[in-house]
Formats: sequence, C-alpha cells, structure tokens
Amino acid sequence: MGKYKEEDYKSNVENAWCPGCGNFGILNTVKQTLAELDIGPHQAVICTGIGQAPKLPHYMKVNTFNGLHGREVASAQGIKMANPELEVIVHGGDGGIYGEGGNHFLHAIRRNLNITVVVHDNRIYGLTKGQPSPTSELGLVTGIKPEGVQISPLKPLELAISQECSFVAQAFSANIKENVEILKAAILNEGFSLVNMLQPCITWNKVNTYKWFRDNTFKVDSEHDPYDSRATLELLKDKLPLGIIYKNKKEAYDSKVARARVFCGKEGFNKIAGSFG
Amino acid sequence: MGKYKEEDYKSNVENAWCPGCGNFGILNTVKQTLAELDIGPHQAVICTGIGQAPKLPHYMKVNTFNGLHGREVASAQGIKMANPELEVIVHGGDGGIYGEGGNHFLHAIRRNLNITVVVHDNRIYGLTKGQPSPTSELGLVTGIKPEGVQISPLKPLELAISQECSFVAQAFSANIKENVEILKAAILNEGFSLVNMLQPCITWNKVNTYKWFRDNTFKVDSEHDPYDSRATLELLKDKLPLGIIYKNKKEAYDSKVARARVFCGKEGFNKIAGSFG
Amino acid sequence: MELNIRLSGAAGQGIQTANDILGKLATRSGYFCYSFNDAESRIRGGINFNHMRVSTLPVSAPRERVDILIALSSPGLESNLSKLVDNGVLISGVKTETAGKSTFELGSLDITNKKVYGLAAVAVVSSILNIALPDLEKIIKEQFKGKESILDINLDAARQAYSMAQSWTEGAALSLNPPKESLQQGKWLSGGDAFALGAAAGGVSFVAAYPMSPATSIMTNLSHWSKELEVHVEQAESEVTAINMVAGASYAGARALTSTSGGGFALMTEGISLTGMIETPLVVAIAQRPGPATGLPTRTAQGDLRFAIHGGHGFFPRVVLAPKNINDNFTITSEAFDLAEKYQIPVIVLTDQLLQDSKQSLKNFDFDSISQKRYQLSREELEKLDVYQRYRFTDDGVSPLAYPGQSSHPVVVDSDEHDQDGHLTESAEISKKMAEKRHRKLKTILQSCKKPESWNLKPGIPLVLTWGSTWGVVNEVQKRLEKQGIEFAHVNLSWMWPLPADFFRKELEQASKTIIIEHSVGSEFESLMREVTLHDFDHAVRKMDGRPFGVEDIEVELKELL
Amino acid sequence: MELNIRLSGAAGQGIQTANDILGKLATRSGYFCYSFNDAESRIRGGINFNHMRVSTLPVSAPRERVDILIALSSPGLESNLSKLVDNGVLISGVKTETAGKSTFELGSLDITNKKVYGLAAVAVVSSILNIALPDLEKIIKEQFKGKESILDINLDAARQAYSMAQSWTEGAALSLNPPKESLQQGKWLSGGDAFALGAAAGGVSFVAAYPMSPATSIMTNLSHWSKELEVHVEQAESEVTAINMVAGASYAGARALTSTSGGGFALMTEGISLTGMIETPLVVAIAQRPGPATGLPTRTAQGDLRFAIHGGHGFFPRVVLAPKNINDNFTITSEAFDLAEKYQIPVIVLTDQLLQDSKQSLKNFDFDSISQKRYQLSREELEKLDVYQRYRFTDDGVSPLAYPGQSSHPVVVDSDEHDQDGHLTESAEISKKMAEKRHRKLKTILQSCKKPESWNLKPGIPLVLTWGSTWGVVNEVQKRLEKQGIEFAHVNLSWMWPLPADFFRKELEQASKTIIIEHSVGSEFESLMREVTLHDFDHAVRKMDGRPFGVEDIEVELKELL
Ligand SMILES: Cc1ncc(C[n+]2csc(CCOP(=O)(O)OP(=O)(O)O)c2C)c(N)n1
Ligand SMILES: Cc1ncc(C[n+]2csc(CCOP(=O)(O)OP(=O)(O)O)c2C)c(N)n1
Ligand code: SF4
Ligand code: SF4
Ligand SMILES: [Mg+2]
Ligand SMILES: [Mg+2]
Repeated sequence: MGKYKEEDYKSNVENAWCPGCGNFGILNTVKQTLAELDIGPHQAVICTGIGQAPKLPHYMKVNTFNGLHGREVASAQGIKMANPELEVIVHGGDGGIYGEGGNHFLHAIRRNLNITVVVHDNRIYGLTKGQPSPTSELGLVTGIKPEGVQISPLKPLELAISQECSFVAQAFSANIKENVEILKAAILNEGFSLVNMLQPCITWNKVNTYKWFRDNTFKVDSEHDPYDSRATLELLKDKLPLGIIYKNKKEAYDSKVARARVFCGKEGFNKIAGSFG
Repeated sequence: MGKYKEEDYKSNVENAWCPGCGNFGILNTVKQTLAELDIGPHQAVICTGIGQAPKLPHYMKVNTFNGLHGREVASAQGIKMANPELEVIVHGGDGGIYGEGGNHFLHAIRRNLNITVVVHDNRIYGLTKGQPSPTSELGLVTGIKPEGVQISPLKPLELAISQECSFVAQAFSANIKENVEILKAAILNEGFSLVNMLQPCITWNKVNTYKWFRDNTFKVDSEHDPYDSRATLELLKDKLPLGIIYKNKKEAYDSKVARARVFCGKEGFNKIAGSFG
Repeated sequence: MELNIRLSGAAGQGIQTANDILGKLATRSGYFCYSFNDAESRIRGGINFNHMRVSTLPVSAPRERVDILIALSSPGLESNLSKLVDNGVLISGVKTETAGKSTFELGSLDITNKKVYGLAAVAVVSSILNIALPDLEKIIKEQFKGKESILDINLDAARQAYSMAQSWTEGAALSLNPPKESLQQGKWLSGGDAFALGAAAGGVSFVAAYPMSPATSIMTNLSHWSKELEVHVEQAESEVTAINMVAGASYAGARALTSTSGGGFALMTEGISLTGMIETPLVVAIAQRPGPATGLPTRTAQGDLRFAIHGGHGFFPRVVLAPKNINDNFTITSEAFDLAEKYQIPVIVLTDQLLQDSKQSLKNFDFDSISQKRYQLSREELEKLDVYQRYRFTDDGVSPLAYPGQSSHPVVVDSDEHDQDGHLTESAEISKKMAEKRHRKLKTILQSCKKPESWNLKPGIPLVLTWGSTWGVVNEVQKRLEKQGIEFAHVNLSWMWPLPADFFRKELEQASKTIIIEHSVGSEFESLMREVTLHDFDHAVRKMDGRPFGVEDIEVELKELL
Repeated sequence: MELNIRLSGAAGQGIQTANDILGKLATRSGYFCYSFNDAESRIRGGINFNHMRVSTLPVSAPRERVDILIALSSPGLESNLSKLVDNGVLISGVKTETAGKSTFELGSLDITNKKVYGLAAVAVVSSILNIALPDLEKIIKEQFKGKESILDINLDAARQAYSMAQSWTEGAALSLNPPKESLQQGKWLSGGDAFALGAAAGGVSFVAAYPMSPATSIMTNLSHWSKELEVHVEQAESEVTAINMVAGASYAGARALTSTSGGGFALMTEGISLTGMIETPLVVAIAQRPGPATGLPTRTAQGDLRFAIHGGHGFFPRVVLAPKNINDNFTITSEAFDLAEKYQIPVIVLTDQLLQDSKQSLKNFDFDSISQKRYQLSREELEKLDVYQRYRFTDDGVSPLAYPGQSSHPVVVDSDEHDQDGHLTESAEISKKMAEKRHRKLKTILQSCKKPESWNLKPGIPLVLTWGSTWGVVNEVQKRLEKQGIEFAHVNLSWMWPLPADFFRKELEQASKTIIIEHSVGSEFESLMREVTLHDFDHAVRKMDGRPFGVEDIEVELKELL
C-alpha cells in the first residue's frame, strides 16, 4: 500500500448531487484511483467546467481548477503545459466537453498532452434541468424538445478513434471496482486518454437509467486488442462496450515542451535584443 | 442546357489571390457546377468566413454571406433553417472550418441540414501568412514554427465518417472536370455534404505543391461502394483518395423544420397567451 | 392590504408547483399577486423559497416580510423563521417546536406521501383567503391534466387540508378580502413567459440559443409554442454557434432572436460585431445574473449594462433596452424586433433573474397593440431596380433591405469593410464613407429614443434614478414614503442606449439631491449617467450578494439618504 | 532635417525587405529612422507602401510628405505620385513619363531579375545619404545569410545602382548629413518586436494565441525566441481555447500572455471574466485594427478602448494600459506582467496596427530596469500554514498567491462564487464578502495608477488630450506649431483604467479650450473622459478610414481648432 488512503482526499463541502445520482460512484472511483496510484491531493489537478459532473473536485481534497462550462479541456492543457509534473485529470459533462467544448476536445486529441479526460456521459444537461446533450438519443423527450430529439447523437468514441487518440475507454459509473482499473490505466497512459463514463441522471434522463445501462452494455473481452482499430470499430457496432477499447502508440506532446514557471534570464534576453542591431 | 451559363456568375471585383493559387480552379468549378445544375445567382447562397478561400463568392455573382473566420458553417445552417429553398454552399479554409470552427463543423454533421461544405484544404493559414493549420503535416516548417509542426494533423474525412456524415468526398482543385461532377453530387445529396478540396497554396506551403498532390492522390475506383464504411476506411489508409468516398442514407433535418420568414398570426398568439389563465 | 406567503423547502419538494397553483388561484379570485424565488443552483436538496405576495393592489417587488411561512424542510424553516412577523402563522411540513408562533402541522393530516405537502399548504392558504374549495379543485385538475395517476392523492390532500384549516382560527385571522376592482380574466405569468410572448408578438420566426440560467425559459417557451407561432427554435451546441446562426437566419429574412446570460453573451460579442457590420437585424436577450464568470447562476444582478453597450469590437450602432417589470418584458421585447429591423441593427434586451423568474397577475397582452410592420423592399420594388445595393449610401444611414431569393438580385453582405455592393474594399475613401454611413444611423436611431419614465418629477426635491427591474422596489417605496410625508422624484430608464448628450441633465441639476440605485457590484449605471449627463450624483446604492433589493431595505436606505 | 522616402509596390515585390535594410543601414549610420506601412490584406499584388523617415532628430509619427518616391509597380506610382514634393525625386522600377520629376530608372541598370529592384533602390538612397558602399554590402550579407544562392544577384544590383547613383545629381541634391549626437548601437525594430521583448523582460513563460493581424508578430517573435527565453508558445485552435489555456497555465504558475486583435478579444471576454473571478494573473494584448467584425485587417484604429475596459460579464478589477510608442511597447508590456501578478488580475495592453507594424531606431532595452519580482508565497511560507486559503479576506483585497504542486496544500479556484477555500458557495453573506474583496482591489490598484504624461502643461492655454499611439503625431505637431508661435498643452494617457474620479479634471478646467483626439469612428475615449472628469470637451477629432493620422493632417486640423 502506498502513502495515500481514500480518506486523504476527503472534503467537508456539502454534496449537492441528487441522492442516487451516478456521479457518486465516479467520485469514489477517483479517490480510490488516486490513492492506489499514490498521487497526493497536491500532485493531481482536477480541472472541470460547469455542470453536475464538474462539481466533483469540490467534494474531495485535491488541487482544483473549476473553470468555465465546456472549457475544461482547454484549461487543462494550459495547466499541463505550464507544469508537466502535475497529474492533470478533467471531469466534465457530455454537454460541456462534447457540446460547448467540442472543439477543445477534438484538438486536444491531436495535441496529445499527457492528460486524462473523464466525460460523465449522462446523455443530458443535468444542472440546467434536462435539455438534450450531444449524446442524447434520437427521440428522447425533454422539457425543451417535447417532440423528442431529432438530431443524431454524437459518437464520441468513434470520433476519438478517427483521430487516432492515444487511449480510449468506456465505463459505467456503477462499476467502481472495474472503473478504478480503467482510470488507473488512463492516467498511466502517456498521452491523451479519454474515458467515456456512462452515468445515469436519475432526475432528467428517464430512458438511460441504471437498468438501461446494465442491459445495454457489455464488458470488453480480455482478448480484445485495443491497438487493432478494425476490431475496435467492430466492438462499437451494437451494444456499448465497457473497458479499454482502443490504444495508439504515439509520443505525448508535453514531454517536448519546457517547464514554464521560470523567468527568462538576462543572458537570453540580451542575446535576442542584441540581434536587432 | 439550362437557363444559366458560367458567365451569368461573373463579377467585376478584382481578384486578390496570388497568380497560380489553387483557388482559381475551385472558383471555376463552382461557377460551372451552378450553371450545369441550373441554380441561378439569386437561388444559391455562398456562405464563407475569413481567409483566402472565403473570398471566393466576391469573385462571382451570387448571394453572399461573408461572415466571420471559422463561423461559416454556423451561419450557413441559420440561413438554411430560415429558408430551406436556398441552395446553401459553404466555402472555407482548413483553418477556418477545421480549426477555429471545428465545433460548428462537428455538430453540423450531426444536424445534417441539406447544405454543402467545401473546405479548401491547403494545409496552411494562407491569408495570415503561413501559420500551420489543423491539417498541416508533422514537421512542416512555417514562419511561426521554425522547428516544424509537432502536432498530428486532423483527419477530416475520418472525422466525418466517424459521425456517419451524409456525404463525404475529396477532390484536388486542379481537376476541374471531375470536380464539377463531385460538387454536383454533393449539392444534389440531401443532407450534409463535405467536399475536402485539396488546394495548393503556392506561397506558403512549399511541401504540398501541385506536384505533391498529383503524386500523393489517386482516383477512387468506380467500383467503390461509398455506403460500405469499412471499404472506405481502407481507402484512406495510404495515399489520398479523390472522388466520392462515403455516403450514408439518412433524412435531412431541414425538411422537418418550418419556413421561418413569417409573422406569427394573431390566432396562434392568442391561443398561447390565453393558456396563462 | 396584502399577505406575504413564503414557501420554503428543498429543491425537488414541489414548492414551485405549489406557488404556481396559489398564484393562479388567487389571481382568478381577484387578488393581485406577485412572487419571486430564491433557489440554489442544484436539482435536489438545498434551501430554496418562493415568496408570494397576495394583495388587493398591484404589487411587483420583492419583500422581506412574511405573514405565512410554509416550511417543507427543517433548513427552510430555520433560515426563514426570523422573517415571520409577530402575529404571523406557520404551516409546517416538519416537526417543530417553535413556541409562540401558531402552527398548522401538515403532519397531522392523514397523508403518507409528503410530495403533496406543498399542495396541502396551498389548500390551507386558500381557506384563509376564503377561496371556495371547488375553485381550488378546478385548478388542481387543470394542473395535473395528463398526470391522472397522481391527481387523486393531490385532490385528497387539498380537501383534507382545506377542511381542517376551516377551523384554524389563528390562520383565519389573517383573512383578506379581494378588491372590488380587479383584473378581468387576469393572467399569471413569469417574466420569462412575458418575454417569449413579446418575441412572438414581435414576429420572431427563428431562435438559436444555448441553455443558460436565467434565460432558458425564453427558448423553452418558444420551443413549446413553435407550431402555434410558426417559429423554429434550434438548440445550438454553443453560444458562438447560436449568434452566427441567428445572423445567418436574419440575413435569410427571419426575425431572429437569441437568448442567454452574461457569460453566453461574452461568447457572442464577436457575432454582435458581425451583425453591426453586415447590418443585419437581430434581437439578443441577456438575462443577467451575478458574475463574473459562472458567479451565482440562479441569483439576480444588473451587472452587464456596460458590457451590453460596449460588447463587440469596433464602432457600430446598437440599441440597448431594459424592461422595468414583467409587463415590459412583453412590450419592450416586441418593440425590440421592430427597432432591429427598422434600423438594421442588433437590439439587446437586458432582463435579469429577478424579472425572468418572478411571476405576476397581469392583464392579457394585446396583440394588436404591437407593430407588425416589415421593412424589406417588396419583391416588386426590387425587380424594378437595375442593381440592388445592400449598403447604398443614404442620408439617414439606413440602406434598403432585401433578402436572398426574394428577387433576382443577389444579396451580398460582408464582414470586411465593403462597398455599396457588399464587396470587400481596401479603398480609404469608401471605407470612410461606409463607416460614416453606419455612424449616421446613430443620429437616426436617436429619433426613437424615449424619455425616461418618471413619477412625481419636479424640481427642488430629491431625485432617485434607477434602471430596469430596480424600478419595482423604488416605485413601491415611493408610495410608502409619500404616506409618511417623505417625497422624492423617481426616474427610471428603460431605453439605455444610445442616449443623446445632456440627456436628462437639466432634471438632475434641478433636483435637491440625486441618488442612483443599481443592482450591481460595480458602478456601470452611474458611470453611464456621468458620461451622458456630466452630473455628479450625491449617493449611490449598490448590491453585492445577488439577492434582489427588498422593499424594506430600500425604504430604510432611502429614509437615511433623503 | 529629414528625408521622407516612400517605397511603393505590390505585395510580394519585397518592399518590406528593402525598407528594413534601409532602416538598419541608416540607423547604423547615425540617422534616426521611423517607418510605417500601408498594406492590403492580400499576399500578392495590390497597392502597398512603406514610408520611411530618415531624420537627424528622433521621429515617431507618420507623414504624408514624400521626398523620394520609390515605385516598383505602376499602381504604386500612380497612387503616390501626388504626394511627391516639387523638388522630390522618383526612383522607378516601371516605365514612366512623369514630366517634371527627375527620375532614376531602375530599368536602365543591367538587371534581369526585377525582384532585386527594391534593393537597388535602397542602394540609390544610400548613395544619396552618402553611406559608404561597404556598409551597405555588409548589411546585405547579413540579410541574406543562409540564402547564399540569391546573395550575389542582390550584391550585384546594389553595386550597380550605387555606382550609377553616385553621378545622379538631382538625387545627390537631397543629401543629408547624419546628426552629431546619435544613438550608440541603435536598434531597428518594430512595435511587434518591442512588445515581445517587453513580455520577455516581464518574465513571460507561457503564450497561447491564435494568429490575427496585427497581433501575430508577438507570438511569432516569442516562438522564434522560445529556446533563449524559456517560453513555450502554443498556437491554439481558436481564441476561446487560447484564453482558457493561459488561464490554466497561469493557475499552474506560469507568467502567461495571449495576444490578439479586437475580434479575437471578443471571443476571449468570457475567459477574461473567468480570470477576474478566479483572480489569476494574465496579460492580454489587443492589437487594434478597424472594426466592426473583420473590418480592415491590415489598417489601424483605436476603437476597442471601451471594449477592453468593459469586455466580460460582471464586475471585476482589471488594468488597461496603452503604449504611446514603440519604446513603450517594451516598458509598458513588461510592467503589465508585474501588475497582473501583484494584483492577481487581467491586464490588457492596447496596442494597434500602427504601433505594431511601425519600426524605429531605438536605444537598446535595459533588462535590469525591469522588475523581476514574483509575488507567490514561498514553499517555506506555505508549508508553515495549517491551511492555505486561495481567497483569504484581506484588507487590500489581494489574497496570498500559490500554485498547485508548490507545497502540500491543494490550490482550489472556482468560477462560481466561492468561499475563502475556493469552494462554491450559495451563501448570501460569503458572496457579499467575496464580491467586496474583489471590489476592494480596485482601490488598491489605484495606488499604481500613473498621472498622464504631459508636455507644456500650464493653465490658460488650449489642451490637447490623446491616448496611446496618437501621441506620436500630436507630439510632433506640438513642436512644429511652437515654432510657428502656436502653443498648446499636450496630455497623453497610457494608464487607461481604472481611473480615480476627477482624474485630471482640474487641469482640463484650467485650459482655455480642450480638444480630444482619438483614432476611432465612435467616441470611446471622449466618453471615458467625460465619465471620469465630468468635463465637456470643446472639440473632438476622429478618424474613419483606418489610415493613421499624418503629421500634416493634424497640423492643419489643430491650427483650425486652436
Ligand atoms: C457559456 C455557458 N453557457 C451555458 C451555461 C449553462 N450551463 C451550465 S451547466 C450546463 C449543461 C450541463 O450539462 P453537462 O455538461 O452534460 O453536465 P451535467 O450537468 O449533465 O453533469 C449548461 C448549459 C454556462 N454555464 N456557460
Ligand atoms: C476570430 C479570428 N481570429 C483570427 C483571424 C485571422 N485570420 C484570418 S484568416 C485566418 C486563417 C486563414 O487560414 P484558412 O482558414 O486555412 O484559409 P486560407 O487563407 O488558407 O484559405 C486567420 C487566422 C480572424 N479573422 N478572426
Ligand atoms: S440532475 Fe442528474 S446528473 Fe445532476 S445530480 Fe441529479 S441525477 Fe445527478
Ligand atoms: S497565399 Fe496561398 S492560398 Fe492565399 S492566394 Fe496565395 S497561393 Fe492562394
Ligand atoms: Mg450531462
Ligand atoms: Mg488554409
């Protein structure tokens, strides 16, 4: 056992999630994972935006950058580039990361910094009272769309794979034990790691319930080779696979950039300024 | 032959592209395509942003919405939803559409309005003097990146296919004859059509030249079944395929929305207002 | 005469629904009602309340006083009990030992499902107000239409509570008779409802927006009404998309609206500047909440005035309006559409959480009172032209408007500086003329600028200046202080921008003293008034905590300052 | 004494390079040089020019007068010929029959590759200025280092042109001797260079930005210098990404910068508000160009002052600075980093196309004159604390700063309203206190506010008020008019925001007349000064066409108004 225990990440902030919300399981997963990886509260940064999912770091003790809705992936990259020693983990909603922040997400996959992005995919806008999110299914009836969603859902895993993302996994929030392993692998992966975390929103999404997720997911076979992109796309055909789905070997970008917490020296300055003779 | 000839789209605005730029071929393609499809200058809208590519509609006679850099796909969708009778075509740069506007692009594929998006993919920021674009190759040396691009290029076709885009084609700007056929098919397709138009920027991109594109592209076999996504991904493995790459049957979204150029009537208003009794 | 009823509890306990039923019921029974709410940014739990004023006179401002406290949770009880007046009563859904307050215990009813406690409490209030049980039953049936499965337990709870309350003398002591003159067929609606109806009457036909409190109700309403109103509502994937979508839709001929809060507006300023350049009509609703950044999402503020006026790069004319109450949310919003198209400009309507989420008894809105005029050239006029120039130089700066596909003339708009045809230009001369053309519109627009509304305006007495929703408390306090022999002039701005130089300067200088009140941490309104009038105010009252000004606060504050 | 040399031609004809060689050469030879350029937003063709002033006294403003016109294209010749003074000379790369102007025909040289015409023209000017040929040759060799293949044809062209010019008497008549007192080892650099060097001296260690004229040179420079300066420059995929990246980087301890123009800033206002809320230091460069929207991308303006001050929702303290010249681009930018960290606020530096793209002979910048202080708690101080509170309530509103990973204390920042620990809060009381804490910083910051600079400030004479780069022309015109016996006071603001009430009011009221000059279509600066000083200006001078104010324009204008 390492230095840290789950209780080292405990916080006294009152939790404002609905009782029974899938987010609780994710919170436990995160604490356990950090403890098992021996990453202290001051060594990790949890970077979030606005929504229900993004409240997560307030409910634990950890460096927290709780920025703007949908901008978590952008800010996380800034943090990582400024200080590659920090373990940077993003927690966001499907609305924030795939909707408002879709472009940050897309280009972050390309940039391939060594960060982990966990999307709490409840297929709904939770905090703002149940509007459709990019992953809402066709036909889902919501307060704002009484006739049901008419736009095809985003396919986040396929998107990440199409851009040869370094690491792609899917998890179901209730499976804490398995999820600790998945999240560990994601954090340990050197590069951009996506964990699409299926999460029931018991208040607004009456279709994708705990039962629905149980019925519509399956665990990826231990034989599955995540480096085989064709096999991976096959996996995604019908039900929702859980586990590490896809991996791609490529060098992480942050290993190439300098630490950025320094002042330029007089020497360097004078060298440059002198070149304007 | 139809009502309209290429000269009906002629404009007197002085062209500001560099002589020899790949954009000239695209301009000719567009005029010829509209003429052959019998779409008059007042029936089509060319919607663009800012860059070299987006200057295109100024050099012809046609309804023009020349909006903001990277926002062309967002505005085009607004135009189409407000008046589905207009033939809406977007012309933009790889920087604008895949970079600044990547999120509009991604969600527009999902929204699947009946519009056509032509990306002039010169793998560089042309108008702003040669910074890397999202599609710039690894190692490309530019004014801003003297050590060469270090981030993997975006894969726009793979991205579109991963989201089951209605129509995906690739073309090389110099092949006007073939491109007229591709663009016709894209416009006639009912749904979101992407044409990734490879285009040499002779001033800033010294790698992806006319010759380079000729050497690194091939025409898609006439046997290729664009509805077969696996065959399609196979096509994309090595060199750059030219032609219609991928298609996916799904209903376009605009056919479902009402024309939006009307005032609500008194009756409708009173019905709603009356419900607050 | 009024009763102040505060319903407090946790999110998810149904206090909003109970509040609504009570509001509708009391309105139908002839009372004037007003309610505002205080809610946390969460879905379940926490401490929320709805505060309802049931009055024999029109009221439209928040109060602190509580005559009847309905408490459905212990924290709700604890945090509000101190507001309950001495002879007030408590209707409690939790066990309590509040000595000295007469209490109606909902627990003593034969009800197992606590979800109906809210409604039971409403039944008690109905009994106090002498509203007949069948009237209450009718409204409950309406409310639960389509949810027949739970109708019965609600009806049962209401009946039980009503009958028990009939013999509750402490409660009955508070009873209030409805006024002789009341609204005929009064409506019970929120600022968000009124805003959406105003947009409808203004001809809105396309909405693109991204959900954000407290603006979401505008898009939700219009989406629900899309068939009846022939409006298309598109939920965009971000505010950046929304603003560029509506710009496109407006170009294509739609009357277009987007709605958001300050943070979403921040993402729209690039697009606002676009519409300024391409001269495309547009209405933007900013429902203000306390910033900066995410701030307090479910609270209220007036902190975005300067941002609304100056948001967007470069100079372009725009109009900024601010409704003072729920009724204005209707009229001003509908006018906004007319102004936007008339001058081909963005018009920004600054509402706020207080206005959006408050509800009030109001007269029905009159569709015919709203201009239905459109300003485009007709197809016939267009076809007579040899060339159509989107940006023709005109004396008033307003060029003839047309949309694509309307005639055989292409319509060309450009975010670059452009010539009269809409094509980009590098010419110093044309750039200058085009910038001057846009600038000329400012003067033209000022023709529509309205004098501020005023109450008891006369020289030699103190003058209190407000804008937008802060009108409510000050208006009420003015009447209260008048009765106490304290007089002041009240001036409220709804037309915020543009303002002519020296606007209202004379009136300010003639006042014995000037006090400016704004619901903001900064001094946006004061700075604007200083700029325009060159007047130095004697006192400024501001607000830091995101809660609305209450009548009591302002009464005390003004008594001190006057 | 000065020579005004205008190089005109199409984009791609190398006039920038020629201009640069001439500027360096003349600076080394002891002259004071200043150049500005006028370019279209295109890569090839069109009509561009660079205007170079070679002077015996420091100069830093645009002029209209042309003594030597170098024309490499016919349109360039036609559009500039009227500016050529009577005894001026023409160096022409195109066939021309301009009777009455003595002309040096580049075509008469034995040169086949017209790409070297620009350099040949520089050689002719060198000859006129009596600069020795070896000095010219040296600079050419430096310039074409690494491009040896084209060095020879350039050297050859220069030699030919120089030797032929030696016998060109009309040209020689313009000759100018360098001043006795000149810069020692003067540098030749642009505002964009100076800005990047200022950032370097200010300790910038992280830049995220998206290319946008006229700001791009800042990121380009820093990217080129990244090894020497230990700075990481990230090209973001959009300005929205950039601002949120730098916010993150700043939280993690970097001195962070983003640079853009007005349109990009529009996309950043949400993020600016974020940094206001989380109190993260940040420097934002806005290089202004004429708006609205895309406007005139390669032209100049001062149209974003109010937007810089008010951009972003809700109230939060910020500082807005505006360099007056290229040297200030260095000093003010480096100060910006110090202020940002000292007060934990966003600092916005408003430069413009004129400043960014102009070049000037300047003394070397002194690294030691810049503060290298950092304001974070040390690791030791942190470890002594039981708890670290990112937002501790303090008298001056500035809380102790620390970054994550620095010590065993987690650092929590939140865009919601938060408590001292950084956790989100719904409490009215804490919200109020935290808003007050941020507001208190305003007063603290005002301690750093500098009085505006002034020249010849005294009561009873007219006062001309400017800000930022408009200083240049007015400063020069002041000296010119003084010689003509016309006197005025000149006041220039560089510290734009926040300003204390009554700031400079006395001085304005004591002037016999007040004139405000701003390079804007709207009246942003005037409105700001009205707000702060409550002063009514007698005259305002503005600019609509995106071209810089010229010395001649302002001289005429002021003579009329004074
Ligand atoms: C720029 C901006 N737009 C809108 C909002 C309002 N908003 C807050 S959270 C949210 C959506 C939440 O959905 P999701 O990201 O899926 O998170 P969840 O609550 O479901 O966990 C929205 C629209 C905001 N805070 N900022
Ligand atoms: C918000 C915003 N950011 C930056 C710019 C500056 N800008 C104009 S065009 C352009 C890139 C052009 O590249 P691309 O889109 O690939 O078009 P190309 O010129 O190559 O055809 C940029 C960065 C802008 N106009 N607006
Ligand atoms: S609204 Fe949904 S996502 Fe939010 S806390 Fe409740 S159950 Fe969880
Ligand atoms: S810079 Fe490149 S893309 Fe732009 S016009 Fe020239 S060749 Fe074409
Ligand atoms: Mg969600
Ligand atoms: Mg490009």
